[in-house]
Parts: sequence; C-alpha cells; structure tokens
Amino acid sequence: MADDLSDIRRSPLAGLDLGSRAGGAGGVLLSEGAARESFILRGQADDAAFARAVEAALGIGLPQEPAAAVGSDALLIRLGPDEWRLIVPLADGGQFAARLASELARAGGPGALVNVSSATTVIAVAGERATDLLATGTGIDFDPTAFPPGQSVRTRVGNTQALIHRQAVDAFELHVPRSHARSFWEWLEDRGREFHAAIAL
Amino acid sequence: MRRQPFRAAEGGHLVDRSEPLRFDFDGHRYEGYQGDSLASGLLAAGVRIVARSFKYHRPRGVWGFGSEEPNAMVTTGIREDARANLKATEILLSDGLEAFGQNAWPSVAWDMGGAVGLAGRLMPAGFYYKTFMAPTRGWSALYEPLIRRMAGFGPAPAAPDDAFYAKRRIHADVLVAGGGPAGVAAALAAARAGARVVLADENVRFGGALLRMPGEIEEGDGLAWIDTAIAELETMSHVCLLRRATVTGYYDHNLLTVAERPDDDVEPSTPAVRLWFVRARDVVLAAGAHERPLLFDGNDRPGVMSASAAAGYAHAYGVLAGRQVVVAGNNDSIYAVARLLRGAGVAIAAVADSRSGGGVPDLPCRMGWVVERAVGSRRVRGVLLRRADGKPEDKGERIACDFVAMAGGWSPTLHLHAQARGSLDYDEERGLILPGRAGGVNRSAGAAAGRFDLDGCLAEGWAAGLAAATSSGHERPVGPPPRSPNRSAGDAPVSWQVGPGKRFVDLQYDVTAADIELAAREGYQSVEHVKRYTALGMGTDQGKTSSMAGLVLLSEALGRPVARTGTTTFRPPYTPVPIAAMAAGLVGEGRDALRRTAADDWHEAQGAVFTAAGLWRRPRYYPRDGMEEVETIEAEVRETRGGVGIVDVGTLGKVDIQGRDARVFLDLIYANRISTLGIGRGRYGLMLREDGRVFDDGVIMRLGEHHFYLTTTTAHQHAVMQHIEFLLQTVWPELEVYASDVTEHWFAAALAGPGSRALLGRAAPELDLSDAAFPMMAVRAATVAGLSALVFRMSYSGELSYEIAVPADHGLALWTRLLSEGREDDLTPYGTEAMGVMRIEKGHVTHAEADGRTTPDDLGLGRMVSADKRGVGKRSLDLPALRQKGRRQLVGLSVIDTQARIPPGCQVAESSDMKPAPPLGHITSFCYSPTFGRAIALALVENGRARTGQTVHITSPMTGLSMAAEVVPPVFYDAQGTRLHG
Amino acid sequence: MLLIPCPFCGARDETEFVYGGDAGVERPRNPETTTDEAWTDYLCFRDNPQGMHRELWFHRDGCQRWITIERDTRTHELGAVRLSRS
Amino acid sequence: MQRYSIFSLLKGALSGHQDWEPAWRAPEPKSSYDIVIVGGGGHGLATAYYLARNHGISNIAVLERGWIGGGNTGRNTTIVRSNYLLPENQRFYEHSLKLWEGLSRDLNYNVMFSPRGVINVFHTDAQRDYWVRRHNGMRYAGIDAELLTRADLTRLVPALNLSPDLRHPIVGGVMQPRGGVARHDAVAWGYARAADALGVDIIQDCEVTGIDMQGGRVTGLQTSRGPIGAGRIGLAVAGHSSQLAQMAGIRLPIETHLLTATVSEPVKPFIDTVVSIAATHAYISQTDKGEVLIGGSLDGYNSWSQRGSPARLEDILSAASEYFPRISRLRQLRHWAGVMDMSMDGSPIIAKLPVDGLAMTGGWCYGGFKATPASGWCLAWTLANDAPHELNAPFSLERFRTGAMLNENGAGPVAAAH
Ligand SMILES: Cc1cc2nc3c(=O)[nH]c(=O)nc-3n(C[C@H](O)[C@H](O)[C@H](O)COP(=O)(O)OP(=O)(O)OC[C@H]3O[C@@H](n4cnc5c(N)ncnc54)[C@H](O)[C@@H]3O)c2cc1C
Ligand SMILES: NC(=O)c1ccc[n+]([C@@H]2O[C@H](COP(=O)([O-])OP(=O)(O)OC[C@H]3O[C@@H](n4cnc5c(N)ncnc54)[C@H](O)[C@@H]3O)[C@@H](O)[C@H]2O)c1
Ligand SMILES: Cc1cc2nc3c(=O)[nH]c(=O)nc-3n(C[C@H](O)[C@H](O)[C@H](O)COP(=O)(O)O)c2cc1C
Ligand SMILES: [Zn+2]
Repeated sequence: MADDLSDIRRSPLAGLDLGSRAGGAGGVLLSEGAARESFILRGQADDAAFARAVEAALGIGLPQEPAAAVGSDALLIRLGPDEWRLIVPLADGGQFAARLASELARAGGPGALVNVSSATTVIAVAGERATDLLATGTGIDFDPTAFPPGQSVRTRVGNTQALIHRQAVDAFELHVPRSHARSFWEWLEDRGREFHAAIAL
Repeated sequence: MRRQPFRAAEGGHLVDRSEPLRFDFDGHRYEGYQGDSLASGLLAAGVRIVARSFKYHRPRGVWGFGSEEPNAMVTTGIREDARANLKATEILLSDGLEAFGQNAWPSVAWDMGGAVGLAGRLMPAGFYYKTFMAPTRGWSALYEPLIRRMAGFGPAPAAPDDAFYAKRRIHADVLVAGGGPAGVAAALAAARAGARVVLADENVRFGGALLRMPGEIEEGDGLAWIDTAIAELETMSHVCLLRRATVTGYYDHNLLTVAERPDDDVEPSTPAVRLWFVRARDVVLAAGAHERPLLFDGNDRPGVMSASAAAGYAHAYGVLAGRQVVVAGNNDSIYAVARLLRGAGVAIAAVADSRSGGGVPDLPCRMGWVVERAVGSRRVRGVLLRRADGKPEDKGERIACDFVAMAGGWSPTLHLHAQARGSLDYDEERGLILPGRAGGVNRSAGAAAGRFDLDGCLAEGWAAGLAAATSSGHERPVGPPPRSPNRSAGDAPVSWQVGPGKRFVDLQYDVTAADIELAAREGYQSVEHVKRYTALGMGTDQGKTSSMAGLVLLSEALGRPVARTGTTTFRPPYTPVPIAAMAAGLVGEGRDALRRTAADDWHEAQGAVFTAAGLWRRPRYYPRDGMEEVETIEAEVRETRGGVGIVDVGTLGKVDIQGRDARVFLDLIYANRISTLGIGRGRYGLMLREDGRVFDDGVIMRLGEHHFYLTTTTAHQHAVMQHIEFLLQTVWPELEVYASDVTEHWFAAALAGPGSRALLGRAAPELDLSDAAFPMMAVRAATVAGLSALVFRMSYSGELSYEIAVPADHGLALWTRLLSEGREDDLTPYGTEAMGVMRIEKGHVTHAEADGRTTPDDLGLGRMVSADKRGVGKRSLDLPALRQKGRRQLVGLSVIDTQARIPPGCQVAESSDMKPAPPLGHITSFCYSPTFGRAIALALVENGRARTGQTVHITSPMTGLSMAAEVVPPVFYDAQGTRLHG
Repeated sequence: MLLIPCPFCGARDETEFVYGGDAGVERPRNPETTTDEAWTDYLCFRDNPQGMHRELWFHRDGCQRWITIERDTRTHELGAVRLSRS
Repeated sequence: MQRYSIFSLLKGALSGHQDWEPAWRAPEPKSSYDIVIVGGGGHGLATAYYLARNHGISNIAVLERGWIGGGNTGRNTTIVRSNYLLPENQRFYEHSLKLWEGLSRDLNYNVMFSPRGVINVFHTDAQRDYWVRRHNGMRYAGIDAELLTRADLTRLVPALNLSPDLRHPIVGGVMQPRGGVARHDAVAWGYARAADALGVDIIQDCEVTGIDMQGGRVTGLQTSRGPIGAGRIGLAVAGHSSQLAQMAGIRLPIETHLLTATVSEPVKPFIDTVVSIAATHAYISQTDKGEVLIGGSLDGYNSWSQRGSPARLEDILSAASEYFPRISRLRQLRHWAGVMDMSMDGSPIIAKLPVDGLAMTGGWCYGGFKATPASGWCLAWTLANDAPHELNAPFSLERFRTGAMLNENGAGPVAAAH
C-alpha cells in the first residue's frame, strides 16, 4: 500500500533550511513555490483527434501560440511545435493526467504523455525588482508587451534551464531542474544581494 | 596636510567646496573636495609628476580629463587592496583615498629607473629583436628575467577582488552612447517618440564637452539645458539613464556592453561595477571626439596637456593646471580656452596659433607660430616658439610658462562604430577619419560624426534619436530640436607640425616620432606592423590620443596618403573592464550548477566523500571510523559481494521514448537490435557515433507496445538527447517518435549482492522475485517500501542485482526505507569507487575504454553489432582503418606481484626499461581487487586478444614504477554469469 | 553573441543554442551501398563557405527543436530561418 | 643580410639609427616562380625559408593578401609545446620544439622563445588518468614530461587556486618543462627576414583569387596584383584553407571557426609559467610586457568575423579568475579573435592535394603556432620532393577517407568538438 505521498515528498531545497534564512523585506522576495504535478504532452498540433482528446480531457483547447498558458489552476503551456507542458496542482492527485491518458488512448494513442512531476522544483520570484534580478541571468525581454503576465517561456537563467511562468508583472514562478535547484537558489540569493533579496516561506 | 594652492577662488560645477576630503598620494597627504577626480585633486595640490613612462621612466603629468588619459595611471590601496593602472582622471576622490605612482622606485617623483632613460639610444623600437640571442638559451636564462622585472605598469595583484559585481541583461529600442549635447538630444527625441531608451555616459554628469567648456543652448547655459532634459528623461519609465557608464563593446546583432561604476561608497549592496548587456534595436553613437596632441620636442613634460582638459579642470573643478600658460594649437578653440583660463586667474603668456592671419585682439596671439620645444624636465618651465613657416636657422623665441595647453584638433571617437564593423572614411580636407557606412543598426551623431559646432551636434543628435526611434517603430511627436547660437567651430587645418627632438606620440609606451620613422625604414610599413613593432596604441588607453598622430607620421614617412595607410583595428573594450565584472555570477556553482541526486542530503549527512561525475556529485565512498580510504572501499566491495549493498544510480541519463515508430528508431540508434524486445523486458544497448566509434551504452526497457525507457551514461545525458533529436528532426523526420528526457524525474538505487533478493522481497512483498517470474533483464512496476516504483533486474556489479526507480521527490524516502529495511541484512551503502572496482572485475566498459577512438570490436563488443540491420555508425565500421590489423584491443591485466599497486596513467610495454620506444598500449581502468587479492586493470593493447597469457609490463615512466602483469580476458569475475542468478 | 530568431520561440541569445553544422550535409539513404568516398564526404568534408551558410542549430534551452538558418559567416547577417522538421 | 647583435645596436645608436636596412624587401611580383607559397603567416614564411635553406630552391614567392603575420600568427596565445597523446603528433611537435630551441640564432632574429614550462592541471580521477597517461606516453617518445603534485603546483604557480572548496578543485598536474611561449610577431618577421635574405620574394597586399591548372596540374595563380606563374604551389592560409583549396576544386575536411583571446592591462610579473585548466578550458600566461594573456574555447560555429562574443569572454574570464583569483583585480584591456582551421579530427593536414603540384599545410585548430617551424619544414620537404616526409606522412588527406583519424581528444568528426 503506497503511503500518503505528501509526507514522503522531499524538496531538493530542503537541505538549505530556508526557514532559518527567512525574513526581511527587500526589492525582491524569493520562496519555494508549491509543488505541482507536471506532464510533458507531445503530439501534432494539427492532428484533430489529438486536439479533441486534449480538449475532452482538460476542457481547454490546445494552445497554439508559443509559450501560452491556459486554465485557472491548471496550466497547459506550449513549449514547442509538438510539445506542451501540463502543470496541475498536487491536490489534483493525477486525475487530469489520468483523464488525458484515457482520452488519448481512446483516440487511438496519438502523441505521448510523460509524467515529469519530480523533474522540476518551483521557485517563486516576486517584487518590484523581480525582473531586474532575473535579468542578471537571462537575455529574455521582460517588457510586459513582449512577455505579458500569464505567459511562459523556457530559457536559460543563470546556471540552469528554466521554465518561467509570469503570473503578474512582478511575480514569476520558475520551474527548474530538480538536480540544479539548490545551486540555482544559491545563485539567486547571491545575485539578489543587489536588491536586498528576502526569503519568504 | 597641504592646502590647495592651485584651486581657483571660485568655480567648479562638479565640486562641492563645503565638503573637503583628504587623500594621500605617494605617502603625502593632500586635500580636495567632494566631486574632485584624483587628477583634479592632484593638480589643485600642485602635484605635477604623477607617473613614470614605461621605457625611459620619464616623469609624466596629467594630460587629459577623462578616459582618454594616457599618462596619469596610479595604483590605489596597498598590498591586498591594491588596484593598479587606474586613471587618475577617472577616480572619484573619496575621503582617505590612498594612491600611489607606478613603475618607479622609490617614487614617481624620484625614480632610480630614470637611469634607464640614459641608455635610451640603445633602445629604439624593436631593439629586443636584434639582440639577446646568444648563447642559445640566453634569452630565457639571462635576459628575459631582467626584461620581465621591468615589465608592467602597476604592481601584481596580491589578492582576489572581493567586491560585489553585478550584471544586467536588457533590451532597448535605442541605446545612446555618450551623453553630451548630441547624445542627450538624441535620447530626448527618441524617448519622446516613445522608444525604450538607454542613455549611457562615462562621466559623473551628463553634458559631455559642456562639462569642460561652457556653451549656450536655447538662450541659456548649455549645462542647465542638459539638466532640464535629463530631468524630463528621469520622469519617463521607459528610459534608463546610466552615469559613469562606459559603452565598452559593440557586438554581433546589436548587443552592446556597458560598464557602469555606480557611485562608490553608497551601500554594500551597490556593485563596484554593474555590467550591462544591452540588446538594442538601434544605437546612436554620440561619443564625442578626442583632442589631439601636438608633436614637439618635450611634449611629454609634466605640464604639457590637452587644452580642453586644462579648460575642463578650471571649469569643472575650479582647478588651475598652473599659473602661467602658453596655449598652442591649430584651431579656434584655443581662444575660448585661453579666455576661460584667464577668467579663472591664469596668466596667458602666449596664444600660439599655427594658422597665419586672423587672431583676436584680447589675447597675446602669435599667429603662424608653433611650439618647437618644451623646456624643463621635471616640469615645463617654458616653451620655445618658432614661426610655422620658419627656416631651421630661425632661433625662435623662448617664453616662460608653467603649463602648456595644446589643441591639435579633434579626432571623432570611431571605436564603437568600427567595432560594429562600420567603414571609415578619411576626409582629406579636414584631416579627419569619419564614420562611414554603419555596420549593425546604428548612426553616429555630433562630434563622433565630425560635427564640432554645438548647434550642429544638437541637431544631428536630435535627428539621430528620432530616426532610431522610428526604425524601432516609435513615432510619437517630439517637438522641435534644441538650438544653439554656437553654429561654427572653425575646423582645424591638418598640421602635424614636427620639429626635431624627442616628440612623443604614444606617451604610455614611449613611442616617439623617430620610432615610427625607424619602423617604416626597416620595412614595418603596414600600420599594423608599426603598431606591433613600436607598441603604438597598445597601452591601457589604446591610443585614444595617439593613433591618429602615429598614422599621419607613418603616412608621411612612406609618402603615401593617409587614406591608404588605414587604421589599426578598433577592438573592445573601449576602456578596460574589470575581469571580476565579466566573471560576476559565474563563479563556482554559479557557473556550473552542482547537480545533486535526491539522496544527496543523506550522503552528506553520512559524511560521504564525494566525487565529480560530470556536473553531478556522487559518493565516492562512505568513510568509516579508523579505516583508510582503500580499506573502506575494499570493505564496501566485500560486503556487497558477500551480502548486499546499495548504490545511488540517480545520475544516469534516462529517456522516455514513445510513438508508433519507436522500435524502428531504436534499431537505428543502437548497434544491436532492440525491436525484438518483449514488453517488460530490457536489453543492454550500444550506441555508435556515425564515425563508427562507440558513443554510449545503456539499458533499453520496453514498457508498452510503443513505449520504451532507456538509460544513458551520466556524462552523455545531454549529448544522447541531442543526438536523438537530431536524428528525429533532421535525418528521419518521417518517423513518429517522441523522446523526452526524464533524467530529472527519476531517482534510482541499485541493490546488489546475493542478499538483494531477500531484502527486496521484504520491501516489495507483492513482487514475485523468482527467476521464472522476474528473470534477468526484466522490468516490473511494483510498490517498493511503500512507494510506486519501477524495478529492473540487471547487474553492473556481476552480482544478483535490482535497480529500483521512483520519482525523485520520493527518492530520499526510498533510499532511507531500503536502508532501514536492510539493517538486518547489513545492507552496505557503497560509492563509486567500490562500484568501479566491481565493474572492472566484471570487465564492463566505461568512458575510459569507450574514449571516442575505440570501435565495438576494439572493446570486444564486435558481436553486438547486428549484421542484418542498418544503424548509425555501422557503415563506418567497413572503412579500412577500422578493420585494420594491429589495433589496440581491450584486455584484462592481472598484476603478478600481489603487493604491487598500479599508479594512475600507466602505459603497457613489452619491457620494464621504459626507454623511448613505442609502447604496446595503455591502461584504461585499474584497481586493487579485494576479490582477487591483487591489482588488476583493463587495458587497450595492440593485438591484445592474441596476447592472452603473455606477460607485459605496466609502466609509469614519470614515477619510475613498473610491474609485470599477465594478459587475461577482460572479464575477471564470474565469466559464466552464474552469480547474476543468485 | 548572435541573436538567433527561432521560428518557434522568437529571437534568443546564441547561448541557448547548440550548433549543428552545415545543413546541406545529407546522410546517404543507403549507407551499405554507398562508396567509402561518398560516405566519408558525408562524415568529414564540408563546403565551409565564406558567405551565406545554411546551418543547423538546436534550441536546447527553448523549444528543443533543430532549426535551419542561413547566416553570412563573415557578418552574421541572417537569411531564412525554419524548423528543420516541418 | 645585416647581422643583428648588440654591436650592431651600438653602432646604430651612434648613427641615430639611420642606417638600419629594411628587414625584407618589397619586391614587385615576377611573372613566375618555381614555387609560390600562399599565405604570409608563420607557416608560409617558414616554408619559404626552409625551401631556400634546406632544399636550395630560392626562386620562390610568398603571397600575402594583407600584411605578413596578420593572421593567426599575430593573434594567438603563443603556447609552444609537444605534449601530445598520439605518436604521430608527438613526433611532429617534438621536431618542431627542437627547431624552436635554436630558432633565434638560426634566423638571427630574437623570437624570444621562452621555455618556461607548460602545465596542465586536472580535477578528477578520469582527467588525471588521461593526462598522466599522455605524459607517460611522451616519455616513451623521448619527450620531457613531469608529474606535479599539489605541492609542486604551489611552488611553481603561487597564484594558482588550489583550494579544495573550488567547484572543480585541482587534484594535480603535469608539466612539459621545455614548453613555453614565444613572441608571435617576431616569428613571422624573423622568418620573413631570413627568407628574404635567401632570395625569397615576400609580396604583401597580394590576394590570391584563383589557381590556374592545366591537365590536372597547377600552372599559376590569379592574384589581386595580376597573374603569377608557378611550378608548384604551397598553401599555408590557415582559416582560409577551404577557400584556396576550392579554387583548385578540392573540398577539405575543415571548418573555419572563431577563437577568442584576451589580455589584461600589464602588471608586474606574477605568473611565470603557462597553465592550462582542464575543467574549464582556459589557458593563461603572462607576457614579458606584463599583460595576462588568456585563451579559451571556440565560439563553436563557422565564422570569419574575427570578433568574438561577450558570452565567450564571460566564460573564459570567469574560468581564469576562478583558478587565478588574483586576476579578478585586473582589468581586461583588449580582446580579439582569430579564424581557426578546424579539421575534423583535430590534427593537421600537411600533404599533397589531389592536383599535381599543389600541397598544403592546414587544419591547425588551436595549435598551429607551436607547429610553425615543423610545418614549414615539412611542407618545404613535401614541395621539394613531391612527396611527404615521414614526419608528415600521417597528416594526409587520405586518412579522412580510410577512417584513420588522428583524434587526440576522442571527439567525433565535428569540427567544433576538437
Ligand atoms: C586566439 C588564438 C589562440 C591560439 N593559441 C595558440 C597557441 O597558444 N599555441 C599554438 O600553437 N597555436 C595557437 N593558435 C593557433 C595558431 O595561431 C595558428 O594555428 C597558426 O598561427 C597558424 O599559422 P599560419 O601561418 O598557418 O596562419 P596565419 O598566420 O593565419 O597565416 C595565413 C595567412 O594567409 C593569408 N591568406 C589567406 N587567404 C589568402 C589569399 N587568398 N591570398 C593570399 N594570402 C592569403 C592570411 O592573410 C594570413 O596572413 C591560436 C589561434 C588563435 C586564433
Ligand atoms: N571647438 C571645437 O572645435 C569642438 C570640437 C569638438 C567638439 N566640440 C564641442 O563638443 C560637443 C560635441 O558634442 P557631442 O555630444 O557630440 O560630444 P561630447 O564630447 O560633448 O559628448 C560625448 C560624451 O560621450 C562620452 N563618451 C565617449 N565615449 C563613451 C563611451 N564609450 N561610453 C560612454 N560615454 C562615452 C564622453 O565622455 C562625453 O561625455 C559640442 O558641444 C561641440 O561644440 C567643439
Ligand atoms: C601575445 C599577445 C599580446 C598582446 N598584447 C597586447 C597589448 O599589450 N596591448 C594591446 O593593445 N593588444 C595586445 N594584443 C592584441 C593585439 O593588439 C591584437 O588585438 C591582436 O594581435 C589581434 O589583431 P587585431 O586586433 O589587429 O585583429 C596582444 C596580442 C597577443 C597575441
Ligand atoms: Zn526555439
């Protein structure tokens, strides 16, 4: 019998003991975001059966725009011509994905669905200096007309690859590879000195 | 403490006289004001000698005003804190600043090195190429050490720079380089039009040339207009104003670097330098012009300086470079300079204008007169004036003065334009090199484009700003351009007047006119040869004030037009950039993230000694009380082989493969056949590079009809993924296959040893582990230690073994639960060393063997290449060299002396004498085998397989060690594989 | 540092990409019947033009697609850009 | 040739240095030559010099499209060594090193060859095994090689960061004591002067735009200064090898890539050896004028731009300052790039080409400066004898056809990977 997963889940940032570092107020606030379930969804954008299966399972159409995000607490982000990322709350317990898998199977199994829930760690960067801090390590243009809230991009930030989801003009979530998370966090803190970065729990 | 004898009673828009500061130069204390530069502070104090020249150790004074300064380089701070080669003109005075002269002993004022100057005649340009050749090793043994001692300017650094440095990467519609009248006008026009603007100027205050000399804009003071414009820009959120920010480089696709030196002393979080990387759609180059020197004997004496700098010290700092000046030059600016100096309290001894006729009544003008020589050695005491058209026998006239303001005309700053690969046009009539066709998207304006009147600069800047905004899609109305009554600047005629004597062209490297003539005479005639032969323009100022003069002199020496001589290549940075700024954010884990597996915290808590595996760290071994490293590793091996061990294999690359054509594709990328795998089964696979060499290996498991999971070596995770995508997207795009890198999602641990089945049986009670239900190379989904997992039965150690994979978030739980479950089995965690020993005993290859030169056959894996299918790299195996006899083949070596230990990096030779001769082969992996009680190795040996049974020598010539060993098959341990079945 | 206009992601810094060389190199369809010369042409021999070069780049830190771009090897002026598989 | 010595300098001083002769003439091109060398870099000039000196052929021209020494000869990090892995490379580079050792006297021009030791440091067991094995192998080839402990490194390179806390701490090193650096420009100038003295015409501002052939044999060249006849042609144009070969209808296994180097402002000496760092691929030395000279890895794509990118500089300088923390206090003075003839296996090609009378030296990748004497020596031999010397026989074009790649670092046929 599998245990309740929430007890055994361990963040790669746990070893940093962020609690002991928390506090202060600065131009930018760093925190670990809530863990999510996430899935790579692959398929042909122009394959009607595939698109219908996705819509049937998730209730949202396949986003066609690069880097668009759809849904309220679930995100479906287009990351490549035939690649999407489905990000859903942990509390969902894999239901979205299960539905998607069965719809895809019913449609004759187009595309691919791969669970990568453990592959990334979510780090939230917020505050009026959030873009400045991120801009120390990425060449992405953060002008809200170029990168409006609600959108996501996959890019390189500092020492890691990251999927950046812009929640608001000055609030971002970064999904970074789990094995890099600790180094990346430390890099953020170091670069954040310029902005008096504070840590929130 | 000394007073400020050369501070004028009033004036100085950059200084705050209510805030005096103290500073030290070469051990003497002086006073200056908030806002002073070190140069203005020293001048105010009457310090004239601030440096010594490179070669002849001649005394040198302040020459310029800003970043163009060739002479006044100093070191600030002492020992660990020292910063060398800073320009006194760019250092902001701060209270307690300590600065020192360089390249002199005991001090720049009294320098023993000056004696070298006496031998100056022996040291023309390039003298070192002509001597110091005998005896054969004479150069490096005798002369070079002496030369090296004389090298360099400032002291060698004694400690790292621990200041904070920052970076920022931004996008702009318009970057404006230079904040003089042209640049500010450009920025204002572009910003009003709606463009995202970055305006950067290297000075503390915007205004450019107006900082040095007043000018009128819109019927008022020019600087006041600048301030108003800046105030307007400051209110706009789409504008970024950068002061003390030098645009240092112009790179591909309109990327520019800007080194900002935020005001010192603000707060600890303020970086010493913030390096901006600006990706601009359009660029306005409004970086102004540099004043040229005049060439006369002694033009390097302390007190001889740029006229606009002399004016600038008076205007910006209220500092006089002396009491009595000779202003000399070839253009109208000398009158304005003389008047400004006179107004500040300087006596005007003469104004020598090389042009004949004209002149102004209010100044002691000498029309048609030039300076022939500066008199004085430690400082100027006067000049010898001579008629420009005079005959050599004219004696000229000596005029006393204590400084000389020389105005040789202006050279537009072409640096950024040229870095962007713009063309350069020589305007013969004006004697100017002007920016021609732009490279990259940019436009030059103002003095940088050869426009020297204020009105013209404003108009051109405004138009450029507007055009740049338009080209980046912004067209809001902007109003009319600012105007100035200063509408003409009276160009300087080209007059590189030259008399006899030591006429310095490059002050920093002591390059004289004679050196340039010598180079030309000796055949070093390309301008680039002259640069390299004489070092002209190679100093820390990169020839800002000297290149043009050198160019003209060379052209004259060769009797060829300047346009044909050309310039040397302009290269970044415009002014030197701290290496620490370039490195910011990229040190240590900031550069290479340290990858940690899900069980890393446990390993660390356990005190594991780590080793690097690519960017990952992995436990090398787990130290035990009272045991040496080697003993510990042996124990880990013994306990695993005799009981059960656990190892973290979370670093292996993992790829999920799905799609209708997955089987077809896997057959193509592996040398052996994969398509025949049944669901729930796995196979060892070998990947080749297209050139036939072994690329990678791993295990492929079939999870479903069209679903596979494969592992890669730790080192090749990314390379394999990229390889797969390359093939799928460019070579076989018709295949429907989706590959996803799932390395980060999965954690895996391997249980190995005869006890593994029992332990796993308890941890996964629902799983039938019998050979029949769960054979070798099978994969099963199961609950292990309460966690959903995938379990593979496979072995790397040669023992019965299972790899258990769980999502990485559960990895630590899996690890700790297995360890507690295994307590009764004496479960031993083992590290990479023990793993390495077991794999060598078992003869598995790694990157040490598959080193990119070896074929499958070399490694004894030739039989894996399936004969009846295509695949990447297979065709290359038929090339003659890959089938040739005599290739090095993988063998095992068993060391005969059981006490011997193999040192790293050994060769394999026929004899033990280690005399020069081609060796037979080399060791690829080696260890002491606790299982066999002797050292063993894997090696690549010429015709190795045929040598089985022979004795060879494992040798290490550098340490003198060697040992005899028997050639054996590479699988030492359990060649029949019986142990895999427990 | 180049600014590479990925057809999917838009313009991104060169540092997000991996270079894949000449896009004109074609893998022989039937390696086993290809001569050594033609096969090694494919493996090793390149035009290496000074001027427009059609070449492959992998957008590692973005869409992870291989793209084909035209670039002048002297000036880095860019021509047509497309996804390699499209 | 006017001899250079301390005495000639003294004499020059007395005459105000008015009597120095041109180091080489500036002749008009003749209508034809026995042999024409294309490329006035170190390799081309050395080829001409050895043709004249070793083979008695002096009706030779060296054609240079710009100014001699202005290619990679004039822009490299000047490291000279023979610490190679593969026996073919060991033999060749060791021959070169021996020529370096007597070069200043041979040419009567001080090329300032300074054998101050070339050190490679490593960080992991795998790197250690590789480097130590490589140096042990050198001993078998009769080349000097030393193993360095961390204590040795502390002594030899006090500025080196040996802290165990580094991201990739240094565990040890190896050294070739006879390796070192030389004054790059002087190499071109010294060969030019010596070749000129033997009658070779050095013709600058002369770009070759075509190769004339008749019946599968070269007959001459088209140049920006008119056609020039040639009995044989030797190509020594480094990054431009593909272009010149193309003129004769030949494709090469070469791509031209960009390599950046940078110097700091000059300071007093504090780094007295050459150090190369495996973890980050940066190499560093300090010149006799005091600049710290740093090189790194390629930009990684075909390019003739000679510009380099700030990203690569961030890379090189962060790496260099991590291992030489003190240089973080220095400032970068200038950076530049060169166009590298990257061969598909990382080793050079010194060989006859498949057109009669045409031979080349090229494919030098990062490493051709040190090869200058031997490359010229071998190409001269090959041109004079119409056959390769045994030293350069392995560096054939054929090897790319047979699969006999000389792959020092094990990377595949990907130019940028070497
Ligand atoms: C940054 C950098 C660092 C390096 N570091 C080292 C190092 O530390 N050690 C080392 O050993 N090597 C190093 N190298 C490599 C080394 O510089 C070169 O391999 C070597 O200098 C090549 O010499 P060369 O004479 O063949 O070429 P070049 O000096 O480039 O000469 C070739 C000449 O051919 C001319 N040419 C080209 N086309 C034509 C034409 N059509 N007509 C006429 N002339 C033409 C060119 O103008 C040029 O002058 C480095 C290279 C670079 C760029
Ligand atoms: N009388 C004359 O003969 C004469 C000659 C030249 C200039 N001028 C006067 O000079 C002014 C020219 O105006 P302008 O705006 O073209 O030039 P400017 O010299 O006033 O301004 C250029 C500014 O750019 C800065 N700068 C230079 N390179 C830079 C870089 N790489 N990064 C950042 N900043 C950099 C300079 O320090 C300066 O502040 C006019 O007032 C003109 O009348 C007069
Ligand atoms: C070993 C070496 C040392 C150098 N030292 C300096 C130097 O002290 N000052 C300088 O301006 N440039 C120096 N350079 C760089 C040259 O100025 C020049 O940039 C380089 O040779 C490339 O030529 P280019 O810039 O003309 O294309 C040096 C170059 C080399 C190879
Ligand atoms: Zn993309």
